[in-house]
Order: sequence, then C-alpha cells, then structure tokens
Amino acid sequence: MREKGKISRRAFLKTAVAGFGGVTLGLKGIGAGAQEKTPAKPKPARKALGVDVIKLGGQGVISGAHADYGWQIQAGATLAIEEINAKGGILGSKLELKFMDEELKPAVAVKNARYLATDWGAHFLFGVDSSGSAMAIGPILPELDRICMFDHASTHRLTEELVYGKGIKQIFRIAAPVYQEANVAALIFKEFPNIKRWAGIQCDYEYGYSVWALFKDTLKKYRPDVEFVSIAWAPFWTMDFSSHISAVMAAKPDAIHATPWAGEGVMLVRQALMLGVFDKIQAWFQSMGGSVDFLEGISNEVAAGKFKDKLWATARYIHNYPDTPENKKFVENFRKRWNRLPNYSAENAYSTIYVFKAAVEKTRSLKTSDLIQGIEGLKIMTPAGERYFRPEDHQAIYSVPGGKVMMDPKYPIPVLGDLKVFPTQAYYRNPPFEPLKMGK
Amino acid sequence: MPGSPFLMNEGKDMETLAFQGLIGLSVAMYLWLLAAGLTIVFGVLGVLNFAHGSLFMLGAYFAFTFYGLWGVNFWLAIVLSLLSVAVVGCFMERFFLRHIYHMDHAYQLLLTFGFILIFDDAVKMVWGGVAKIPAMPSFFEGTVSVVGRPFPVYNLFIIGAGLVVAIVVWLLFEKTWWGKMVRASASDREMASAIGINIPRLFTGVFALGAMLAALGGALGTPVRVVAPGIGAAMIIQAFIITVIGGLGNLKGAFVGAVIVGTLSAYGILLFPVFELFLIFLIMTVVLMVKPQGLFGG
Amino acid sequence: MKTRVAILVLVILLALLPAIAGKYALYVTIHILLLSIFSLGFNLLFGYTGLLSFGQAGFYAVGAYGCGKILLAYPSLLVGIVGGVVIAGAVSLFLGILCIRHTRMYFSMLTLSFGMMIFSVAWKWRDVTGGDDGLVGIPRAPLEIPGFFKINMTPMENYYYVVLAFAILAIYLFHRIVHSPMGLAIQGIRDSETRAACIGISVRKYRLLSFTIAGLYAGLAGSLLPPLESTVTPPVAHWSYSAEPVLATLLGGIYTFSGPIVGSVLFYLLKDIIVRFTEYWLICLGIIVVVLVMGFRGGVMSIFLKEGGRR
Amino acid sequence: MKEIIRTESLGKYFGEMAAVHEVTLTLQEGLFTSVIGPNGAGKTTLINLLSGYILPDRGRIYFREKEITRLGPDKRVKIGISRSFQVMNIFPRMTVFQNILLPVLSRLNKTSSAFSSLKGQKEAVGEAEKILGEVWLQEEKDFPAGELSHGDQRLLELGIAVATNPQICFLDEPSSGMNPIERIKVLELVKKLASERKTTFIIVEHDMDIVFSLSDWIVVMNRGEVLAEGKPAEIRENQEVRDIYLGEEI
Repeated sequence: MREKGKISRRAFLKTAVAGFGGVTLGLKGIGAGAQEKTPAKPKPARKALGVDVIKLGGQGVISGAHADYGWQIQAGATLAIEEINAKGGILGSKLELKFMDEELKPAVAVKNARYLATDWGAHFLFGVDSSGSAMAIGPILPELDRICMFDHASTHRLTEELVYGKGIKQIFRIAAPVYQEANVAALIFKEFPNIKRWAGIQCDYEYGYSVWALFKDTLKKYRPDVEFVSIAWAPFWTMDFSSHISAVMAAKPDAIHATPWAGEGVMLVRQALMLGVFDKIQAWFQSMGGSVDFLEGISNEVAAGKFKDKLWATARYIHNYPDTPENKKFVENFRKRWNRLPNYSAENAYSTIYVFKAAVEKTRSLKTSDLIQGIEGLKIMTPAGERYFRPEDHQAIYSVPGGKVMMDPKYPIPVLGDLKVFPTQAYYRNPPFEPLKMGK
Repeated sequence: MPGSPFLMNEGKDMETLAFQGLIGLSVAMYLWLLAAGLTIVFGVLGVLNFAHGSLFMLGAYFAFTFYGLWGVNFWLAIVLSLLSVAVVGCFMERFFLRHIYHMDHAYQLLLTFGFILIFDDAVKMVWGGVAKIPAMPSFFEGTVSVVGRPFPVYNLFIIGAGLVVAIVVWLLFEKTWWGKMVRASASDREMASAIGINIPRLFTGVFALGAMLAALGGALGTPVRVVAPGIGAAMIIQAFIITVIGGLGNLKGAFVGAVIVGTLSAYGILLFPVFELFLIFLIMTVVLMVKPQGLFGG
Repeated sequence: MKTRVAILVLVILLALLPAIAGKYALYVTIHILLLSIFSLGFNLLFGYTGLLSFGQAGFYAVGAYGCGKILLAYPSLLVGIVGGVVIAGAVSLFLGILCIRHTRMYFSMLTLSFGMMIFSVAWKWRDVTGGDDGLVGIPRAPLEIPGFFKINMTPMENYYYVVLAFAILAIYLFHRIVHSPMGLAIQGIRDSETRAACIGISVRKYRLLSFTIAGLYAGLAGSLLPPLESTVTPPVAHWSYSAEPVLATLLGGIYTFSGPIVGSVLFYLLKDIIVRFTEYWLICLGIIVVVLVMGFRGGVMSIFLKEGGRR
Repeated sequence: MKEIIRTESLGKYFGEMAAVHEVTLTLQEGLFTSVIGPNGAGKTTLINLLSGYILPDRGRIYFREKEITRLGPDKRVKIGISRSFQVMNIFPRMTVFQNILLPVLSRLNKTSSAFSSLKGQKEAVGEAEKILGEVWLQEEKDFPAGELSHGDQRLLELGIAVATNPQICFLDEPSSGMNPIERIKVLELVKKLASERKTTFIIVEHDMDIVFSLSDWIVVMNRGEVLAEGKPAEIRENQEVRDIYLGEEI
C-alpha cells in the first residue's frame, strides 16, 4: 500500500507543483467544474465577498530528505478545499490552491510569499516547514498585508518574539510549537526516577537549539537530580549519524532526546539500532516520531520489536488521538483520498483551511485587518481537538499527547500508544514571555 | 552558540577515543571511495569533475532500485549499479568531457557543474523528491564488541571494503599493464600516443573507473543511509576538500585525506560539537595556503 | 551612437517601471539588478582577469550581514549600504591577499573554501548572526542625509529607485574600469600571465585589485538585500549561491561587457518563470549550461554579436 | 663600448641537470649579439635568468653595475630589460593595437589608473601607433591578435618586446616557424630597430647563415656552459665550436 501511496504522491507532486494545486488529479472533476460554472451563470446573491474564488497560497518543502512534509501539507489542504468546494465554497466563493516548494531556504520562501500575495493574488498564505523560512516571512507580512497561518515551522520565536514582542499581527500558528517535543518529553520523563543521565542528538540549527534548551530547563525544574551528559549536533544533510550516536553514547546516558526529523530521523534511529543503542539505554525520545513518514520508515523494525519498547515520541497531532467523531471522519476521508494516514502537517493544513473559513464567515470580509480580528480568540473544533487562538501571541492552543511507538492491529503502520496526555497550561509557555537562553 | 566551542562531552578515556576513531574510519571509507574516483580522473584526465558526487548519488539510486524496489540480491544489486553508473560515466566522457580537455579548467568545472543540476533533477523525475530508505540486508545486522562497546558489523564491512578497494586500485595502477599505460599517458599524452596507446579509449576507461568508485560509495550506503536528490552535491565539497588536502590527482593522498576528514569530523563531533564544519574548511584552506599541491603532492 | 540611444531608452523604461508594473514585477526587477551587480563583479574576476571564484557569495553575505547589522543598530539606509560595502571590501582585500597567490583550480578551491568558512561563521556565530534564523526584522530605513533630506522607504517603489540608482552607478563605473588602462592590464594578465609580467605589469597587484573590486561589487549587491527582504540568512553565503553569478555570467557571455547583465535577466526570469510551471527548472538550466560550454562559450551575447566565445 | 649586463658564475639546476652552469659573461651595449648552441645548451634558460623570468640557484647578475639577481621580471622591465618568447606569447583575446598599447602604458606607469579612458592616453596611443608602423602591422590594428597569421604574430611579439622601450632586449628565436625569406625580413627589422631605438638586442637563433651575417658578437653555449664567445669570424675558426656543430657547415 505504501507503493500505491508513493505513486499517487509523485503524480500529485508533479501536477500540484505545476501550479494548479487545487485542480489536481482526482480533484479535476470538482475544481475544473467549479471554474466553468462560476463565469457561466454568475449569481450575484452568492457573491457575498465580491470574488468568485478565494485564493490560498501555500508552501512547504517538497524536495529532499524532508519532502514528505510538504506533501502532507498539500494533501491536507487539498482535502479540506475539496470538502468545502463540494459544499459550495465559503459564502459562495470557491477555494483555489497554489502550492510552492520552500526548499527549506528562507530566501525562496520569501520570494514565494511575495509572488503568491502580490502576483498570483492569494487572499491567505499558509504552510511553511522551516523555522528559518517562517522567521523570514513573518516580518514582510505587514507589507504584503496578508495573514500567514504557519502549519509546521515550530520555533517559539515566531509567536513569542514576532507576534508578542514585535506585534506582527498577521502571523498565526495552528501547529503546536517546540513546547511540544521539549516540554511534553520533560513531563513524561520526570516520572522515570532511574533515568538520570540524558544525552541529546539535536539538529544543528535553531530548531534543535531551542528544543534542547527548553527540554533541559523544564526537566531540571521537576528533576534537579538529572544531568545532561552529552550532546551532538547534526546539520541538514547529515548522511551518517553513527559518529553522533557513538559520541553521545560514550557518556553512557540513560536516555536520549533527539530532534532530527523526517528521513533524517528514520536514518538516525536505524543507525542507533545498528550501534546497539537500545540495549544500553532505557528510553529514546524522538521528537517528531509521531509523524507518519517516520513511522512508515521504521515499520519493519517496530514490528520486529527491535526498539524493545524504548522508543518514545510525540507530534503536533497524531491520527489516533483524540477519539472524537471529527478526528475519525478526517482520518477516514484522508485515507480514502490519499491512501495514506495523515501526519500532523496534513491535519494542521486541513484545519488551517477551516480556520480561514470560520474567520471569513464570521467577519464576512477578506480584509486582513478584519480577518485578524476574526481569528484572534477564535475557538474552533478540529480533528486535533478544540483549538483556541491565544490573542497575545496568535498561537493555537490544543493538547497533543506523547507516547510509545508500537504496532496496532487497527493500522498498517506503527502508532503512538500508552499515550500520556497533559493539559495545555502545563506545557505551553505562557505570556509574558522571557527570552529562552540557549547557553549550554 | 549552543555551548562554548570548547564544551567537552563527558568521559574522554582512551577507549572512547579509539571507538570514535573506528566509527570515524568507517565514515571515512565512503569519503575515500568518492574521493578516489575524483582524484584518479583529475590525475589522468586533468578534469576536476564537479559532478562526481552526482555519480555517487546515481550509484545509490540504482542500488536502491535493484535491491530496495526490485528485491535483487544485495551483492548483485551493487554490481548492477556500478555497471549502470559506468555506462553513464562513459557517456559523459565520450560525448562531453572529451571535447573540453584542451580547454581552461574553468569550463571543465562549469560543464560538470551543469551536470550536477541535470542529474539532481533527473533523479527527482525518475524516483521523486521524497527520500528513500530501503531495509538493511539481515546478514549485516548485529554488532561485535569493540573496547567493550557494540560496533556494527556493517561499519566493519565498510572499513574492509574500503581497504580492499584501496589495495585493488593500487595494484591496478602499479602492477598491471593497463595501469602502466594510464600512468604513461597521464605524464605525457603525446609520448603515450606516440608509442601507440589509444588515449581516447583509455581515458574513457579511466573515467568509467572513477564513476564506478563513486557509485560503489553510494551503493554501499543505501542500506543504512538516506537516498535523496542532492546528496551528491552535498558530498562533492567534502570530496574536494579531501583531494585538495591529499593533493589533487594523488591516490595515496586521497586515502589519507579521507581518513583525516572522516576521523576528524568524528572527533570534532565528540570533542567540539560546535565547530566541526569550520574545522574541516580551515584545514583545507591551510593546506592550500601552505602546500597547494597537497600533503602528498610532488 | 545606436547603443547610446538603446541604453537611454532602457534607463527611461526602468525609471517608469513602477508606474506600469505591479509590486511583484518591481520586486523581481530589484533582484535582477542585484544579481547584475553581483555578476558584473564576478566577471571582472572571471571574464577579465581569468580567475574563476566559487566564493563570491561569501562577500555578498558579508555585505548583507554588515548592512543588516548596521540598519538594526542605526536605521539609516545610506549608512547601512555604504557600511556593508566597506566591510565587504575590507574582507575581500584581506582574503584576496591570500587567494591571488594561486591560480586555476587552486584559486577556485581556495575561494570556495573561504566562502564556506564565512558560511559556517554565519551559521554558528549565533550571538552576532542569529544562526540559521539569521538577522530578522531589518528595517527598510529612510534614505537620509541629516540636514538635507529624508525619504521614506516603506513603499517598494522608493526603494526600487535607490537600487536602480546604485545599479546604474555601479554599471557606469564598471564600464569605466574595464575600458581604462587598468582594465587593459588585467585583460593582459588573463591572456598571458607571463607576457604581462615581462612587459612590466605586477601580476599580483592587479589580481588583488580585481579581486577587491569584485568583492566590493558582491558587497554592494549584498548590502542592497536586507532592506528589501528585511532578513539575512546563512544560505546567501553558501557555495551554491556563489554559483548564481557564475551561471548568469556564463549565460550572458563572459567576454562581453553586457554579458553578465543580460545573463542575470535571463537567469532570473528563467528561474522565476520555469519554476512556476515545473519543479524541474534546474535541469533546464543545467542543459543550457552544458550547451553553452560545449558550443557557445561567448554566451548569448556572442550569438547576437557574432563574436566572443569560440577560441 | 661599455658593458650593459654582466653575470658572475650564474647557475640554474633542475635536479641533476645543470641547465646553466658557471656562466660568467659580459654583454656590451650596442653590440648585436647572438646566443647559439645545440638544443638543450641552456640558451633559453639563460635568457629566462637574465630577464628575471626565473631566478638563479647560484651566481649574480648586474645591469649597468647594479645587482639585479633577485629582481622580478616586471621590475626588470621598468629598468630597461625586455624580452620575447620562443613559444608564441602574445595577448590573443586583445586587439593588435591593445597588445602594443599595454606595454607602452606599462612603461609610462599609467596602468594603475582605473577610471581614465584609454583614448585619453594621447601619448601612449601615439607611441603605440608608431610602433605598429615599425613592425608593419597598421592594417591589422583592430584584429584580435589571436587571429593573426603566424608570421604577423611573430612581428607583434617583437613589437610588444620593444614597446617597453628597453635598453636591452632578449629575443628567443624571433623567427622560429618562418620560411627563410620571412626570417631574413624579421631579422633585418630587428637590426633596423636596434639602430633606430638604440636598443641592444640579444637573440637566440638557429639559422647560422643569418646569425653569422648579422651578428656583431656571438656567444656559443653547450651543456649549460659558455663554450666560446667572439666576433663571427673568430667563432667560425673555433675548433670546439666546429666539433659540437659537427656535420653542420658553418
């Protein structure tokens, strides 16, 4: 089934990136239909917003070792758009998507944003995988006079500094930020008295730095007795983690906290297996290990029980939580549509579209200033549970559990089980924010 | 900076250093396989092949296709991928490089740089942009104990493979008639062709050999590494560094250079987690400044 | 004469652009102007002096970070840009002394290496450079000379005119340089280092001069970036970014004055347009590069001018 | 008659091979001097040493009593030493005119001005034009030098060598690759330039007839050492010289 998934994915990529994201493959029917219809017999009544189509400009990384994330963003957004268009759009206006490759390069991301907003005419911007890209787009949003809903980029600085500090109100984030992998991990493992020596294998860029710093801060608060005995930094394009793994293992840690994600994450834990790490440690926390591409990548190993029940992870949404009708429906539709399970960036993107919908319907306007009002303080039910957009920092507040990676007969790939759920108050940082120090 | 550059990780006893060195050595072997081809091609053809890393990538992709997708036996898959890349190499040499040997090195760099762009997108077209990670052949799983710590059998195998290749290549150039011809034409093309060596065919052969070595590096990585567009471009700079350190066109230099870079970054990660990247380029620069012909260059 | 008129028309069109073109077109034009400046400088080194540098992005980045830092501390456009250029010039002078001792691929490797060292500094020296998030929220400060005037730069149009002015100035000066005795001297060095030395030309001195000027141009292009993007991130120092002026120049033609400029236009449009219809724009570029090197080493201009390239 | 260049036990060694060994030699101003000798005798190496193109391993070089042993080639040009090359060495991508203009500018120390236009350099331009005339290349003025015929490139090379207005000028086989008629023309030209420009020419030449008919002074080298020197007549009589040129009719 992964094969089929792949093929459809590749085909999807081609057309989607060809610049007709909305009007792809299976979508053709609806999308194209919609476009012929609207000019054919315009119904003034249905033009509450004065536009035939509401344009959504998305971007994410769709090439390289992290490419699956961009794909998931497109897939989620496309699903939502199809659903909404099928029900007649938003206040009579259909939705159209254009999706571009961010390449994890801030310069490219900014260029995309400018193109989408000022040339293609997007009403909303969303997506963005890399924190660097997010930090670069944020400051130009006022000039572009567009809202950008960040679906994945997770640096705390985006909301804490740019929104709360600098007051850039066009920035919103629907995804849980680094609080997730840093603080949830801390809350889980404060309960393990015999895990005293921690090591880190972290991304050698802001994301890794902030997660590691925050994790250490929080854990220290609850467990003054733990030590952080070794650390290795892995830049983008690390082909071989064995040097990093053996370096941190040299300090004989009880547990390891790791941030490398997507393909690099898979490589990391598989090479850790090769180095017999899981015989030596009590636990391994893989930050975004709850992401579908990661779980797919290690299915065989999990099935063979090679991780000895020691592999823990979280994500910014997992498909088997919460147990609500909304979530069931979403996962079901997503699997029907794409023949894969949704990872968090898919759910984040999917919900993003519905947040836009809610905001437009609430304000009956496409003016950015109105929409900002519309989203601030918004409470909305999404597959990931109820989200609340905190006015101070425009961060969506919702709870995602952490858990152990294990097989579940209900799913073709491993899932997070033995879930540990925490109240958002317990692990989100709350305003007023004091800057996080990233010293050792 | 995350911790001062001199933040030392804990527990730096001899065993640790030895183990880390051995790990670094296994990483170094991939680099050696990559650099060997690069330096041979430069030494004989006088071309610095920017696209050499892309041949490494192609090797990985072919191996992944045969072994990971079509389930061909691992060893056979590697052989097949070498041959496929050799064909690509011959094509490159025969139809493109051959026509610019006489030209300024700048054009050689530019031409081969063009090939990087082509290969990167070509693999994207064929295999898609998403990274590929096939399963590892079971007979490579498991570890052996080194200084009391588990060391992967696979890394051991890689070290072995690297050494074997080193010996084979050395024998090839020092002991065989073909090697003698190659060295003759490397030192003096006119003379060589005067004594009836078919230079063009020889050069095609040499380039193919270089391509195969790169491909081998890529192919051996597939079971444990990620296969994605761009890994070639990511690797080539390291290969440059190595060949420059060892001396452009110098095989022994390439081997030593690879070992230096591989182990050094391993120790860099262990000792100064922050400065690894800078360190490597610093070495390259110093070598270029002080002894541009490289540590082993004449 | 004809060319004079053509240039005049072109300048007028560029001056009128904000009136006729949209925001994005303006943004793209600014980027093209930056790339043109960047490439011109590069070509002084490559086309005119015969040194292929793969580290120009390093100086571009120094200019960008320098200007960004200044603007964050002291919001005055001129101070920022001039400051960035000066710093970049100083750095390139220093590194030039080390680099020009070598030629051919040793020079290329050395510049590559220095460029990447600048890259890793930009990436790692987080207290100063902000790591991979880079310098964020750089203001597009007003153009001001205290006591004389102060122009608000918030509207893109205004900044566009600043960039245009700098670009025209840079191009004009470049024209003067390559058609001056010094320009002839460096071309002599390109054609035959030994011959040049044996007619009394100090090869190193002129290589260093050319290297520094190239650095200044890269620095200028870099300094004009942060006010536009309000962000500077390490990738602008990466070797793959150094490749952009190389490709642009090759595209336009390395032996003609206007080559790098024409090339920059083509390169950027190619990149910007093709990328919208296919994610495979690099392969197109790659094929073009191969064709150019195999066939038309004079670049597009040589095809027009029936000159250059083939040697 | 006064000395212009003197060497003291000059030596240049490539590994075992002594390219130039113990050469102690005095060249007189105004004497049209030829350096002859079989291939590998060290003629070119000697010129390379005297023009500063390479530096000696042993010995000293004096120019008008001033030691210049370690002076770089560009510096030597400035004090009046110039040369041409055996293997064609011009500026192929530049026009013929620019090929001449550059050395003139270099002599006038104008090359470092980065913003003045070339046309502005009246003096240099005038002089370059004149030299072009002297070497019969006015028509080819605006050709790319690389596209000239072999013969014309030789003339251009000569032009470049004299354009720095040297007091002494070394010509390494100025007529190589030319047919006999061309040779004579070129060497007649050299002779003419010598008298008009008051330049002392030291040439390396293979064509013995020309050498013996044109030279005032001949230096014979063999195996890196000076075998003999003297007037053409003396050299003709010299037995050792006859031996090394065995077979060839001098």
